[in-house]
Amino acid sequence: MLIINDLSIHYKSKQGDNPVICHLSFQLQEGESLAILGPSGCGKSTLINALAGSLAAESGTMEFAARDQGYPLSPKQHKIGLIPQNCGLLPWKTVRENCLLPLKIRKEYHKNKHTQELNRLSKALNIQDILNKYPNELSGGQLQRSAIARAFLLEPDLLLMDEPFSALDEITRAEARELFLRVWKYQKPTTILVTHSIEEALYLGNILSVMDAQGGNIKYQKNNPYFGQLYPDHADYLTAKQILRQQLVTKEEGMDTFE
Amino acid sequence: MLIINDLSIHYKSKQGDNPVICHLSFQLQEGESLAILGPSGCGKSTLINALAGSLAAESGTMEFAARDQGYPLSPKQHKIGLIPQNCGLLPWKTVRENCLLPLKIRKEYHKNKHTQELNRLSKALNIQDILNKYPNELSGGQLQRSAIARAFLLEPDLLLMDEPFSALDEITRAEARELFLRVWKYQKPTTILVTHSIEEALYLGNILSVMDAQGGNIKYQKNNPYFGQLYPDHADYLTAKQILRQQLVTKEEGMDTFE
Amino acid sequence: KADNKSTNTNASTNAPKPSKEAASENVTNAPETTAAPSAKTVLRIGMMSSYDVIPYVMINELGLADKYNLDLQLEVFTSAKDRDAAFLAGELDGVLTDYIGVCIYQNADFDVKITGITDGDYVLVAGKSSGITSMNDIKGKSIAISQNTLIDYTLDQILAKNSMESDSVVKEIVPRIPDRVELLRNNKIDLGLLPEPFASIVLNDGAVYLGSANDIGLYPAVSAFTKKVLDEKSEAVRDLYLAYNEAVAYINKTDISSYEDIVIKTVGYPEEMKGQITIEPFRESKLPPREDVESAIAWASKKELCSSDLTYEQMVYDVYSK
Amino acid sequence: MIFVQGFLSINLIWLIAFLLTDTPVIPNPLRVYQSFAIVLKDHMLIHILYSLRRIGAGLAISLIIGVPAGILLAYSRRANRILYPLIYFSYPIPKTALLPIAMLLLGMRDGSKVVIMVLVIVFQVIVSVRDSIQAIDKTMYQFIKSTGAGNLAIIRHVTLPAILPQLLTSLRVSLGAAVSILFFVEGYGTTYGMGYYILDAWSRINYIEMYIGIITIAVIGFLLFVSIDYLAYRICKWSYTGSSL
Amino acid sequence: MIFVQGFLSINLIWLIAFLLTDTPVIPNPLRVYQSFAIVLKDHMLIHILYSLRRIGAGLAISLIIGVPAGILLAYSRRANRILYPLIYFSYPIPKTALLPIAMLLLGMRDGSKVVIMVLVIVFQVIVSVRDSIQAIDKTMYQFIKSTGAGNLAIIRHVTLPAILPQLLTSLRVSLGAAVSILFFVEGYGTTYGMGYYILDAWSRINYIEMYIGIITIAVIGFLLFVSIDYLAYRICKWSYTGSSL
Ligand SMILES: Nc1ncnc2c1ncn2[C@@H]1O[C@H](COP(=O)(O)OP(=O)(O)OP(=O)(O)O)[C@@H](O)[C@H]1O
Ligand SMILES: Nc1ncnc2c1ncn2[C@@H]1O[C@H](COP(=O)(O)OP(=O)(O)OP(=O)(O)O)[C@@H](O)[C@H]1O
Ligand SMILES: [Mg+2]
Ligand SMILES: [Mg+2]
Repeated sequence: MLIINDLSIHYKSKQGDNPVICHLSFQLQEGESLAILGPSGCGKSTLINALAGSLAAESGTMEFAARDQGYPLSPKQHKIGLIPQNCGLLPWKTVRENCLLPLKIRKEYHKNKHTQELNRLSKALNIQDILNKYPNELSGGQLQRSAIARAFLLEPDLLLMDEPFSALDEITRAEARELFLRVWKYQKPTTILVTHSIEEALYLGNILSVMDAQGGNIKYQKNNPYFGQLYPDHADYLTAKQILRQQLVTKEEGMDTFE
Repeated sequence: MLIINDLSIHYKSKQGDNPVICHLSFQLQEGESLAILGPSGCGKSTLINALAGSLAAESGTMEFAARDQGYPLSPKQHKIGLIPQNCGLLPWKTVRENCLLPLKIRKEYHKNKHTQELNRLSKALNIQDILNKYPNELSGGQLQRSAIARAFLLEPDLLLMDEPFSALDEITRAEARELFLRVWKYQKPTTILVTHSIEEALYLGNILSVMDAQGGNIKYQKNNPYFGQLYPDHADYLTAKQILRQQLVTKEEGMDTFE
Repeated sequence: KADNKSTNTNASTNAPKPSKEAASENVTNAPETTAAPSAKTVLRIGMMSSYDVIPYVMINELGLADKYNLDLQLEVFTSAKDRDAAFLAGELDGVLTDYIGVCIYQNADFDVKITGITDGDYVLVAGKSSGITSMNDIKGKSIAISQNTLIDYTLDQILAKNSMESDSVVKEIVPRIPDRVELLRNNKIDLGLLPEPFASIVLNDGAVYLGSANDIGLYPAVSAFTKKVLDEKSEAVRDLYLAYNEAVAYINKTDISSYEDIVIKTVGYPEEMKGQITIEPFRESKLPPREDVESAIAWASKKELCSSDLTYEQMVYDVYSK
Repeated sequence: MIFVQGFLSINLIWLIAFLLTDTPVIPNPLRVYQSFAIVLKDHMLIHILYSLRRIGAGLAISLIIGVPAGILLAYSRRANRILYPLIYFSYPIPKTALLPIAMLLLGMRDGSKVVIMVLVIVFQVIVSVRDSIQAIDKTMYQFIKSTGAGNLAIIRHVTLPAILPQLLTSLRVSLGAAVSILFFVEGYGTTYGMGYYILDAWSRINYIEMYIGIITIAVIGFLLFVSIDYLAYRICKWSYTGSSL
Repeated sequence: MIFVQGFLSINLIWLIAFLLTDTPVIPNPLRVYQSFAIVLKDHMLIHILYSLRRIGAGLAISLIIGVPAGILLAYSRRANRILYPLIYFSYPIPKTALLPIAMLLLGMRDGSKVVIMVLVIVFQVIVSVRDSIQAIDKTMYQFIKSTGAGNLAIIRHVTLPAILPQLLTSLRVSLGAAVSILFFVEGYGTTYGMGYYILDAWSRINYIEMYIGIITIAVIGFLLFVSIDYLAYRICKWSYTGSSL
């Protein structure tokens, strides 16, 4: 179970403090998948980075319990799988080395098992041919697929995905979504998925939430009955989509600024 | 008019030559908007970079005529607006400086006119508040919107957009698409748009094409009757989407690799 | 002990070996060595490669060091500052230096005593194309010297002997002697006050001889040891001077051809000068005359290099006194 | 503040060394500072100004030659073919051994001094400019090329800002080298400059004055270093932003 | 090939200089090469080995001290508070002026020689390691932190690879400095080493031998430089890929 309590995150810069997330609190049961939508620049990546331990919080607590490991949430204690928005592959390691790095750092690397597993994943993501290439030789979508393979290979307890499928073509994206669902069903990691696609959120999140444009709070949260269902012809599905879209519209800016 | 003739592009690396585009030829009339779809890693960004003059072609010619300027296509001769896949903002310049840089380099900068124009664009893209920030202080979507503003500000003859809206939430994306249509209708730049969204291609391209997974050739090309129409309830629209999706599926990999 | 071989100046193998018997014949006072022959006393002497060094090298070459049961290590330095640094650091027992050097040591509370004299001349020369032919022409001309050294002192003495002030020539500081030679040869400077072998080199080249330290009876170079070493190894130091005198006797009596290669290598004459080198007779080691030392103290104290209270007795030490 | 800290810690080390050893080589720091006042009348300021002028000239000329040479070497294949072997061959030559040549060609005054200094520093600048250009991420050039920027515009807008941090590092390192070499070139043909001051004191075995000279150089160097840091902070503003990690 | 080119171009410059001036300071290069054979019997190889050993020891110790110190300085706020002023204060001190102290503590053999060399080089290494770490893109750390990597793992997987290109640059620059300083430290307490060889020839006004020594140093330095370049090419493979621009 993930418990975020009164979390505040600022960016310090010369022009002064920039408070991005103010007093955010929410909970997520173990093994649930939360899809977060939100206007660009609202603080989704900031939240993901804070959960991943790469950004220090101003105040507040983040607690996580899985497989009887204790809180507070910490990358040292817990197995966190991260797909950052910029993919975050280290340029001096090949894709294969990048994928195995988290395992090696956690000293959980078993040659046989993980070679096999990586092969399976890279086949599913169609990146077998680029495993020995360096990141600067890859296309945007190839980078993203490598980051996905790396996160899934770790079999994490907490899976954080920041727009993981944004640079993929529709076919590859559909395959990657299926892959995620299979991984999720099998390993049941507690998941937070940041996405800009409402359809994707409805397909991959069993809880949906929308982040506020200012203050980084969750302004809408709902269980999702359409989780895992592709193109349901339920009439309510379109309504749900419409509601989410409306939640994304912020007061200040709307179609009317188009003048 | 843009004429690509027998274009081949290789990446040289230690493991040997990697031919990405082989003998590609196509033409685009002046003022048309070509939407390119294609599987991830097929060579779309490579083509865009070659057209933008930042990647040398192995062989073949690229010619462009607009406003009576002569060929061959060259960034020195022609005004090329580029939105690279990684946004390509220089980290040591603020967003404002980045936006004005192409104008200053082309010695076309008029303080009054362009300040006003940039204000209009940044209002439409909702980036007024970040104009004085440096790129490393921005979110993914903010970076992308800055790159869009920069390209549109230049009023280019040839507009090259590599997945320009991929990191934007649905509302912002819709606004940005509208902005593009308005810019396009007003300035009529010859446009090439790379996108992974079939809907986006149908909305923003008056010609649609799909790139082959291997060899970087255009395997499907068609005029688009639905250009500029949002959610047409034409039955043929769904068929057109279906056809494009089928074109994207490559032989080797399909749903069946999901085992 | 193993590395003394690398620092002892050894004659090259193709040089004719000076006969040891010849040297032994001159021995009048057999050394009264009390230490066992196996325990040789180590004496480390720092020096700059120059003419004064010849007798010291010959001590090793003639086997006199063994005879006196000495392990004489001659350390050659390329700069006086490095030599002084090593001396102060206790890496050396003694040095070949000069009056002014000892004044400076004394001023730094570093108790160094003059224990003997060494021989070397400093020749005032004028550049070939400087137009200077005699001492009368040198007023206002430039000369390359080092500052606060015996060269500086000797120059002032020569000038005084010719009734000129110290500032009647323009003194340019050039620390390395080879550079002074080069400036002189290329007419960038008018005068030089040079030791051997540089004096011979420029004179061969057409430079004009104007005078020398020895001409005016000045022999400012000395050998010196720290008081500490003199107290601890007094016998060894005395033996060294006995050996020195024997080497000097050998040099003065023997034709230069039998040890010319050693001289060339030690002093650094160019190979081309082989056969033209002349050796002035060396003097036996003794304490320097009181007037000379006191005159040097007076000069040094005027330059604020030492206090004027320094006395002859503080400066010298008679190794034969004990 | 930082200054005081560094100053005190060095002096502490010095004092301990003084107490542990007992030779004139390491004098009592307190005695050195006592003598400071007496020595200040030795035209210390003039010495400092002379040295600063030489360092300034040496650094400026090295940058003026080294930065364009480094850029040329990194970008032009032809220049690289000609200059690369020349530079790699001349770099290891001990420049101080060229003193006789420098003296004969340029005299014993500031000409030869600055030339020797430049010969020592300019290669460091060239090598580090070239290396840092080669380390620039290639994607940095993609956009600027599409604007039709010429070589000069690319250098101005991409190359120079990208290598600026490393250039400042190189400036720091060169400053250190310039101070060292001062010590060599002020040994001849001058009676002014901090190098002369220290060498003169050393040759007189006046370790008190020698340490006064060393401390003065250290203080000046420290101030120059801190100015470079401040400069870096001002110029490379962008790299200090968004660094909450 | 490169070697031959550099060699020839230097010699061409030299020959022109010889023809233009007429002083023994610039001898005829042809005469120098003629004398090479005669001089080789002067145990040149031993001289080279002695110098290489000193350079090797100096560089190795400087890296062993400098890299961790630079890393500490860049990452630890506390270490920075203590070391920053100390380093900025000691860097400009002319290290050669510390020779008396070095000799006092370590004698006049290789101990003091290597220490002086290390004192000169180690600050360059520290400063450039610190600066290059500060220039690392902050986003590089984001992923590795999420894996729960400790400080050592971060240094191993992110810091060291990221600064490696600059570290090699720093090694090149330091190599140049080490060769220069050789020339100073081999002036005392030894009769072997290239520095001694050149100084000895210089003091005997034997310019032929002096130039033979200088050329030998240049050739050795060149070879070391090329090895570093080759090393860079092998180790930093990733930065040479995808560079079709
Ligand atoms: N390193 C940084 N320094 C300062 N401000 C930052 C930094 N990173 C992000 N910001 C600011 O914080 C806010 C939130 O950024 P964040 O990246 O979390 O947005 P996001 O929700 O992920 O947006 P997007 O959907 O565009 O990726 C933005 O306004 C951004 O300008
Ligand atoms: N710098 C490079 N060096 C070597 N190979 C490269 C380089 N950049 C791209 N490639 C390879 O060229 C192919 C085409 O890359 P490109 O970036 O054009 O793909 P793309 O169509 O834009 O894909 P995506 O939709 O994922 O962005 C890929 O297989 C990629 O691995
Ligand atoms: Mg984001
Ligand atoms: Mg792409």
